[in-house]
Amino acid sequence: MGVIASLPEAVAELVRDGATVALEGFTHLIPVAAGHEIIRQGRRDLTLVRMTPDIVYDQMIGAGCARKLVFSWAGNPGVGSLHRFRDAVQRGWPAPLQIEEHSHAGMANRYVAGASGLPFAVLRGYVGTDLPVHTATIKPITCPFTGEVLTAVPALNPDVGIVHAQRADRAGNVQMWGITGVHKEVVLASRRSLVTVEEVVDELDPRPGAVILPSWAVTFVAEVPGGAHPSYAMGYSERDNDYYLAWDAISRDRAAFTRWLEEHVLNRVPAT
Amino acid sequence: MGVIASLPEAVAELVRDGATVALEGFTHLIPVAAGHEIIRQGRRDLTLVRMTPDIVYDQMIGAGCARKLVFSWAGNPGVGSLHRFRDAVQRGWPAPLQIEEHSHAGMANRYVAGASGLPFAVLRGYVGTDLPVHTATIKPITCPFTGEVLTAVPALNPDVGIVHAQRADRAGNVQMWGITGVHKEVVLASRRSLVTVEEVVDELDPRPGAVILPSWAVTFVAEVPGGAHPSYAMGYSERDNDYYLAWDAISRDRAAFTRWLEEHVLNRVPAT
Amino acid sequence: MTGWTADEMMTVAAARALRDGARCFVGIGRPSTAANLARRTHAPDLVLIYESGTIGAKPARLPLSIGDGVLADTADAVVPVPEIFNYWLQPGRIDVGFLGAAQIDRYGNINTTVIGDDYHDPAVRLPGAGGAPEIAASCREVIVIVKHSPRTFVERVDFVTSVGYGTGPDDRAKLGLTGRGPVLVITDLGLLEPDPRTAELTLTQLHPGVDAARAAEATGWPLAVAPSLRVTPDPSPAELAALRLLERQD
Amino acid sequence: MTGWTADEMMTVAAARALRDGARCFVGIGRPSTAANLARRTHAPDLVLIYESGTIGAKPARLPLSIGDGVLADTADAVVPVPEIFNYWLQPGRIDVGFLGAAQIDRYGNINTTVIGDDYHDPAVRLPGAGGAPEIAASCREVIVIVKHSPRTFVERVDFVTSVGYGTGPDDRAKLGLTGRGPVLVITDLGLLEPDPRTAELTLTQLHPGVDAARAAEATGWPLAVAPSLRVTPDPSPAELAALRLLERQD
Repeated sequence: MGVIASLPEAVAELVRDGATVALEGFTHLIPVAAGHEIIRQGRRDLTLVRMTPDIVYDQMIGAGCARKLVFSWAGNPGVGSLHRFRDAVQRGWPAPLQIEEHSHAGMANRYVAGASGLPFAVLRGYVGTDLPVHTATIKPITCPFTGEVLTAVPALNPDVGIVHAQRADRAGNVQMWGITGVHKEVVLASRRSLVTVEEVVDELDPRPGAVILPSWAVTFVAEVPGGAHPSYAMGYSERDNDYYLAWDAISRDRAAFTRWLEEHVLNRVPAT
Repeated sequence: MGVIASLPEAVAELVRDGATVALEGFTHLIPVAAGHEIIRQGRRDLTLVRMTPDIVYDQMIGAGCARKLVFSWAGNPGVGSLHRFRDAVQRGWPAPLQIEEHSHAGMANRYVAGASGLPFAVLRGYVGTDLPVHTATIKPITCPFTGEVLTAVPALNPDVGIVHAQRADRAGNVQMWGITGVHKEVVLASRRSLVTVEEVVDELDPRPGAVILPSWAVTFVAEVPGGAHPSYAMGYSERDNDYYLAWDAISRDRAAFTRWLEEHVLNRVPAT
Repeated sequence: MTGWTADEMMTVAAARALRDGARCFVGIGRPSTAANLARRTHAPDLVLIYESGTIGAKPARLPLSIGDGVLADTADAVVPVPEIFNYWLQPGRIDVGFLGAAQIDRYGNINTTVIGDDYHDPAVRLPGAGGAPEIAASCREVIVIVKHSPRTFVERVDFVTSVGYGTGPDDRAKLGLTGRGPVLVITDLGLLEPDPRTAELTLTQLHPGVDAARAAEATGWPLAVAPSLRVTPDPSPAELAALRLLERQD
Repeated sequence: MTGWTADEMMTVAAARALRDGARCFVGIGRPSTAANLARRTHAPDLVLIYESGTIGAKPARLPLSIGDGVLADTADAVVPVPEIFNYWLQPGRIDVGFLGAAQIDRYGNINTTVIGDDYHDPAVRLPGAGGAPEIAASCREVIVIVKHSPRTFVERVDFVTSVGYGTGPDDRAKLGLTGRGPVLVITDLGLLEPDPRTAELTLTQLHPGVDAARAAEATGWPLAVAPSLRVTPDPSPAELAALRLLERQD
């Protein structure tokens, strides 16, 4: 019911070891602060779900939170590879990482099915690629009217869905605008959810392009200004492209990463 | 490519005898003027598709345009039955009317499949009802992951999709807001389309809740102020509830209907 | 004489059945009147959801249709029609589906499609399904509001538009329907509830001044009557005032 | 010495391949640079579509990611990610899909997933598929922009992330893919096009100063060469100026 809580409280309540957790945000409104709080709380064995695991998932994987990654594109957008992700996949550091790999179209439709209370979704996808060879969650399905064979993917219903948004009102209704990606879908598909917001306001005045999540569709709301950094919240901040560029060097080296983690996540107490 | 044309030109170009035509608008932004133009042009044997055939389809059916109706709720909203529809179904006047009957959820998903380039859609629907007994376009489908049996319905891809909207710019980009129903889906699902608009403007300034159809997704745009009457265009007009109430008496009687049709449709030349 | 009509009693009883804060998928007509009355009396935080895509509508006057501008103007969110069915109704997020009926049978199945035995040559062609089949399937529970008469309360509906309990208590589970089904039928005479064992609609409450015999006469099957019948409290002056204000604005 | 780099030539050649008014699904990096250059030179009405959901973006500076605010700010419409794939890409509404590659083979199949024979123990783990498999399947045609080297142009990709022509000219039809597939591969050395009969990527054009032997050396299979090779016209001053302005702003 859109209960307004602190970030540490909400994460402690929602995220348990072994849970399936999706932090979403398609380059915009990524809940990075929530990811750092999960690291600080020392969660382990998570199945992390995200279309575009980028810096925040590189950090969570490097910190040892993850047992498995369900994804469709794991990179540092516009920069290159994710070195903590590669280290985990190729060398098992700090822990082996299972992967379940899809395309964007498949992942988006898996969330749609999850949000829709359906066990699967249908798309034109994957055909002729090597993805179905390695990913068990891609199967053919036949149209009962035309006989045409298409592709089915199973619903994603994470235990916890986490996104960042611009604003909420005091009743916990959430408002977001700009590139909203799969924000609505992941919140609706997940059993419980957390939305971190730039600010809690008295009233959500209408905005062009705004998407609303009613309070009763959200479990917790936490006010975390700047909680999407280094991604951005349109109307509040700009994408910190320098941070993305700098991450490449930090993340290439285990020691440099470990120092960064200590300094910027583990020893930092959230403001709320 | 969102070519701006007059309503008679666009209808003449798009709607041919025997075509499958969907005029949509979920109580709001119903393209009534376009329906009247189809009547004036004397089209016959149309397969008319619409979730909520209401007054405009009662008029088109009474005028003899239709051979078949694909629908999910045929009534005069808040008033009662559609007498021309009933007369056609029960007594074959002025022509027999075949029907293909669905639920709203089924019809909406059929448009979604059509807009998505898929041959069918999956939903939890119809189970235990008598609809599948009489409607061939409802079939079971089994989830390839869970074995659960759900319901499949085939895509709707009308030859022509017609909706009303608030505005377009001179390039033919369309903007609509308020209850947009299946407007986007029917335009995208249809082979060709017509959007009638309240006005053509120089620039579409952003509006809360606005849906945009880019010019290249629309075939024709026609400026028809008041073209949704007796339904409404939020920001331009109010729903004419008295017209809906008055329609009940006009439509009960074949002679009264025929007089109304002569006076209000056949002998009226559109302003454009 | 009472100071209110049977219709008013029915609407007030229906409004009372909606608990504050519930998410309610509202059909037009009586369900909408009752839901709006509830919002103006004991349930100010009732969330009204209409199949036109308006979530959290707070209309100041009764809408004539499910797509009136007042619903979009006052809603927390307006979403496309496919979304209201797929994202909001289908997964079981809605607490109460609030439906009317042209026919309802002893297992709470509803017909709004055709009267008569022959679908292709009906005695009366009704509007059809609309959103009702999936509302009846997927809302956590369903409340039906319908006037009591033997033509409406029939042994077996001519056409199952929306499933209640099918042919008995196990059918919903067998069909895989996720919601509980019709938990309450509110008429101008009283209230019917499914028997917990047989799922048969059973008279459990009478409105003031109505007796069980009258309800039985108005029912097209041998009406089961609960051992102890409750009596509906009279509409309060506040309820009546709010209802009449609503309907005057219509 | 020419007054431009091989990289600039590649980007200019790619920009030229986009016709004005086309709807182009743009990957980030070189495809985005080329598409934005086209919009600033000969194709002002090119419609840029990014998988983040921005339709008709008109960025004044190059975005670093597919979700930069400048894309949403300047777009005709911003839609949810499921919609961009389902309503806009999948039905074949997009004229051109514009992709990069880590490996590409003689039939235009693309790998952006893993280098090495063992998917579970890869030599190099790449980012993966993103939107590419469905872009390659559903756009009416596909253009690939990639630097020429034997490590990139391989006989057979280690992993088929996105299908070109599979194993030959009939595979796309057999697979039921609706788009035509890769019609053009633009490198820093020249242009390759599928042979109309065999679907094998064939050298059809060289950039100024490059000869066919150099292209063949940079290709990991015996490169077929068209009987008459065209030569790419030099980048014009206007093209170079526009490109450098774009990249300086990056």
